[in-house]
Amino acid sequence: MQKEELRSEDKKSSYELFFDIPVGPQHPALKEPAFFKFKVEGERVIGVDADVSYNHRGIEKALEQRNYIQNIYLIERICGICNVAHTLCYAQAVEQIHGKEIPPRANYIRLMIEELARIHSHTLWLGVAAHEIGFDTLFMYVWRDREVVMDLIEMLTGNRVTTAINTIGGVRRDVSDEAKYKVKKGMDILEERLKYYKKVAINDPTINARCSGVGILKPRDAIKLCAVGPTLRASGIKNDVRADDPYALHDEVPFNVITYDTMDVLARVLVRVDETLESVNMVRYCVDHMPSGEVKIKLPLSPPIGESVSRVEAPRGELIHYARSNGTNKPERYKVRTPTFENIPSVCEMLTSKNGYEVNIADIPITLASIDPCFSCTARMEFRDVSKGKTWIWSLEELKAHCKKKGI
Amino acid sequence: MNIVKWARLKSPWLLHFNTGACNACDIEVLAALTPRYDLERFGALLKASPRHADVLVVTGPVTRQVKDRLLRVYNQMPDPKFVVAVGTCCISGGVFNGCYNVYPGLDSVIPVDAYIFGCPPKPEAIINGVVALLKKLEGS
Amino acid sequence: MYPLLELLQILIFPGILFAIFLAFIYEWLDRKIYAKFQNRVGPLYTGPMGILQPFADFVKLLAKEDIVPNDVDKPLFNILPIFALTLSLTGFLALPIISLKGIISFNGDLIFLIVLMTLICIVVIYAGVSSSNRFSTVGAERAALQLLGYEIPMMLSVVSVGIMANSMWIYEIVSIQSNTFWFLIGPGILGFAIFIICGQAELERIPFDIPEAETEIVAGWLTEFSGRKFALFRLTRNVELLYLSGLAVTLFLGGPSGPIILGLEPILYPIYFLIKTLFVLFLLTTLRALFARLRIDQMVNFSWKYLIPIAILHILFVRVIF
Amino acid sequence: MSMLKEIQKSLFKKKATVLYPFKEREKVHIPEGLRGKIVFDREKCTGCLLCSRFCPSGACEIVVDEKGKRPIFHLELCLFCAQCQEVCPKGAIKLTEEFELAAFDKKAFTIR
Amino acid sequence: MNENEISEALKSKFGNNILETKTSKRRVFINISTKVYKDVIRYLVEELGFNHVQTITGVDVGNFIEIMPHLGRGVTVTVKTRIEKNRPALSTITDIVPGASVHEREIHDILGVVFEGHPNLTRIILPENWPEGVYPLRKDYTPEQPVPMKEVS
Repeated sequence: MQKEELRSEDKKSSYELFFDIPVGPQHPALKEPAFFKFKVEGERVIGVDADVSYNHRGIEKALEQRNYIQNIYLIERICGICNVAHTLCYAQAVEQIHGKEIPPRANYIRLMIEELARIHSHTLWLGVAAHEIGFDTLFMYVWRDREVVMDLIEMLTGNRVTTAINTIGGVRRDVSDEAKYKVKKGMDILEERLKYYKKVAINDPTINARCSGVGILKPRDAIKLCAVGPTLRASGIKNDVRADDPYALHDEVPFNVITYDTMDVLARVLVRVDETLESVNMVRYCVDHMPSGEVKIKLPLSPPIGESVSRVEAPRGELIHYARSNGTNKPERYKVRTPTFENIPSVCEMLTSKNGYEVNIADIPITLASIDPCFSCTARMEFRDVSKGKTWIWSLEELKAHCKKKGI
Repeated sequence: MNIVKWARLKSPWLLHFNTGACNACDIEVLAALTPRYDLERFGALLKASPRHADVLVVTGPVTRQVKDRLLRVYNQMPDPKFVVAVGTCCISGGVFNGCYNVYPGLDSVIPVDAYIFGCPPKPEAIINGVVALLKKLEGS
Repeated sequence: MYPLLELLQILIFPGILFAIFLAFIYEWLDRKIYAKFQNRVGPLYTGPMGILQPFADFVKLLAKEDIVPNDVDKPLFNILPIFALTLSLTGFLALPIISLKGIISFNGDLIFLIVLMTLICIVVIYAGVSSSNRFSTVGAERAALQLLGYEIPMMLSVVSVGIMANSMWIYEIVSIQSNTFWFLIGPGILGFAIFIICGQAELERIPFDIPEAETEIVAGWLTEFSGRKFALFRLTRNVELLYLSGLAVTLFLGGPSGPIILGLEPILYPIYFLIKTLFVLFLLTTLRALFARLRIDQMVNFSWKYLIPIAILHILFVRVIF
Repeated sequence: MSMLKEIQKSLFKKKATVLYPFKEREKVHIPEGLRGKIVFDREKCTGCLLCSRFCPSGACEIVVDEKGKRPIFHLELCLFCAQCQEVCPKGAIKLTEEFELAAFDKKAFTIR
Repeated sequence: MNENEISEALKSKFGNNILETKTSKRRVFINISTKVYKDVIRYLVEELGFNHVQTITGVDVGNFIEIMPHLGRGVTVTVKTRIEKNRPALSTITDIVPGASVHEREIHDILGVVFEGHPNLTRIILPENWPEGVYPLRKDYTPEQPVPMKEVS
């Protein structure tokens, strides 16, 4: 029925040829198996349809079948890039059920690693964004300098990406004085380079041409569609879990919440670069003020009966875990909601042309990238944008049949 | 050595396919192309279209939904083609072993030529794996 | 003349074989310089310094399976790669290398060269359309739009040279330049800049790689080509790179001319030609490393708002002087 | 034109690349405590099975040999999380810094 | 507005329909009866300004399914309500907060709860070929791995 309506409308404007442009599951712009189907008219995008079921692995069920220690490592594999945020959130949720506080040194180490991971994630994103707009030189430079922070993480935790540092009741490795010195030295290099990249992002004519005025998300829509993280802050709304709901030691370590109000992709770039600079300062503060003492307390394997909600500001935005225990060594229910899941309605809004706001095919990759999508986090999402009250879904076969009939 | 075989060894073009990974292996595969590691030294380029590629680099556990697409991409690649499984999840399902939506390993879906262990492997380990694959082909 | 010698010239030096050989070397150089700009090393283990890398790529692609998808336009799909290569090689033959005259040389051959360049782009459009893949179609669409953008300023800049030399014959243009060398250092520099920018667009390299933008439309019009056909298209690109930098040298940098010792012209001329084309190649690669990809509407805007007016003013200016 | 300056600089800068597998092996960043291939010391093992109980992916398989129960580590399942090393009361399990783990056989790395 | 003020405000507004409240640092858990579910959410969103739906959790607790929207940006208010497992239906809150749509669809997928009035309650996260009527996060579902392919087509 809907298809017929579509066709009748098609006849009215027979000079327009509608295309489906599939993006994903294997597509150079998305390194992840999400699937976006764009309805385009020439170069103009008029509808979008997303499917993220490719990455659904059934983690939440698996969490109910393993004990609390095993779950740390399963939680870590929800997302490789924000694994620190996930384990931190998990550890906090379980500690809340236990009702125990962890030693301050452990908190400092957690925060330091979290901020290092944020630097790693944001620089990674900056490089990928440069790659999306075809700026390979910048991509290479950013990733070259990112190796500094990767080496630091590897030195502190034993693996470049998957840190496995947080555990229930503290952290698994202590930080030596030599390591602290190296961290500070690395931060100096990074700060200089990041300031340079900020200059490039503001001044470079082609970056400006590609990023400013693209992917607009108005503050009202952002609130309505529950956007989180840098996507929300780039729309000019001051919101950060670290400030609103401080965890670990975020009420002690000073930092600024960065907002920009141009609402476009360039604002998201600048929010992330500035946040990285903030993180550099926070890591320095942690290194300077780290108290001595234990890094771990021993907690029983089975927490008491209870429930808790734990929130963490992951690099991509607010991350929330809900845990419910039943007194055994396995959780009764563990729910994970990741930032990308919350941001997908917003990105679909950004990618639909309407009322004088035009979206080009060429803008798709950078706009998609601008929310820093992490579908492995999300793994559970499909969105069907309703353009003019109809869903635009055609399979390839239908499209072909249609084209044949029209003699195209 | 005959010239065709030599050319094949010297120009392995990669196609990266993520079958539902946690992104850790993906960023390490991407990192292997960046200045510090520079896979282009071996003539490897990351290609976008399956029609141009020789080596399929797969990361992540194979989920139910992605299996058909993986097969389609695999069939779209021109012969001769090689498959490299990167990371524990891809090799055997790893931590997702027993999940209702995950196949136990890539080799249960398509034939695999080389395995690179690690969770995620260091970019050096990936380079080492690619070089090992090329060496093996040289010998065969 | 001697027909055998001419045949040798066409086939071997400085003809087709030399062009293909040089095209491989140029791709290697392009990749190496690009890598150097990015602080990497680029191809390294294929031959000394990786110099055989493009050749290895070519041979490998030739030996790969050649897939012809079901719903392509088969005759077009099969013939176009050969057609593209032929066009670019023909263009190369018209460039003066061992003497001030190209192998193909006649009065008005400059126009012939411009037509050849446009034809290559039209082949690209056909290639995209014939694959009947959605990405290819979008790529072809973009290639057509881009053609509208860069073709006119490019022609205007070429014509400005013709006005300066008062001839449309490459032989005359080059000989005038070899007597006086004020073409680039004088009023020609603007035309040279326009030609380089448009050349970058013709070659579909960053910032104008819009028709084959990897992150947007996979490989654009090239998406469905595999094996042999893809190899030929890649070779076409390389020969075109060589041909365009050669043309820039011929028109603006005095072609193969330079200080000569009498009697050694056949050796010195190609050396000068190579040195000058390497300079142009370096410029092209720098441009490629310096920018992000533009959007198609931005590219066309840029061309019509800035390039074309500047090119027209340049022509008026040149006309007034000469 | 800050980008132009940067690429000019990198034209004369030393390469960032480590020519890893053939040369410059010593330049590879291998910090102390890198989580790589597992080494197992049969002498120290008492067969307490804690490693198997806490292994998140079931990489520790328990078998019985002449001296009693012991684990076998299947690296194709291993996450290199070092949880087994952490829980082992006798220090029989250790993760070494060896990271070059490429093979043509899925079962190539089974630590006995 | 601190945690206790929120629970007091809710109690004075809805009286007996608030079954139980529990507060801890920046967390409020309230148990409500199903019939005032939508009114409580509307009150929280429109009057008290908790306009951000963090997520909606669904838990299988024996004969009931517990649905818990988590609201707010600073303080997190968790509203709990129970519906019967045999006839799992609840009114939607997407008309109040459009961002909640995706979470409701997720719950529909994994627990089989029908949200009445939802504009587009279709499959989100499960694969296309997943059998209808099988809900993986219900306690009675026992997972099994998919069978490997025998040969490559």
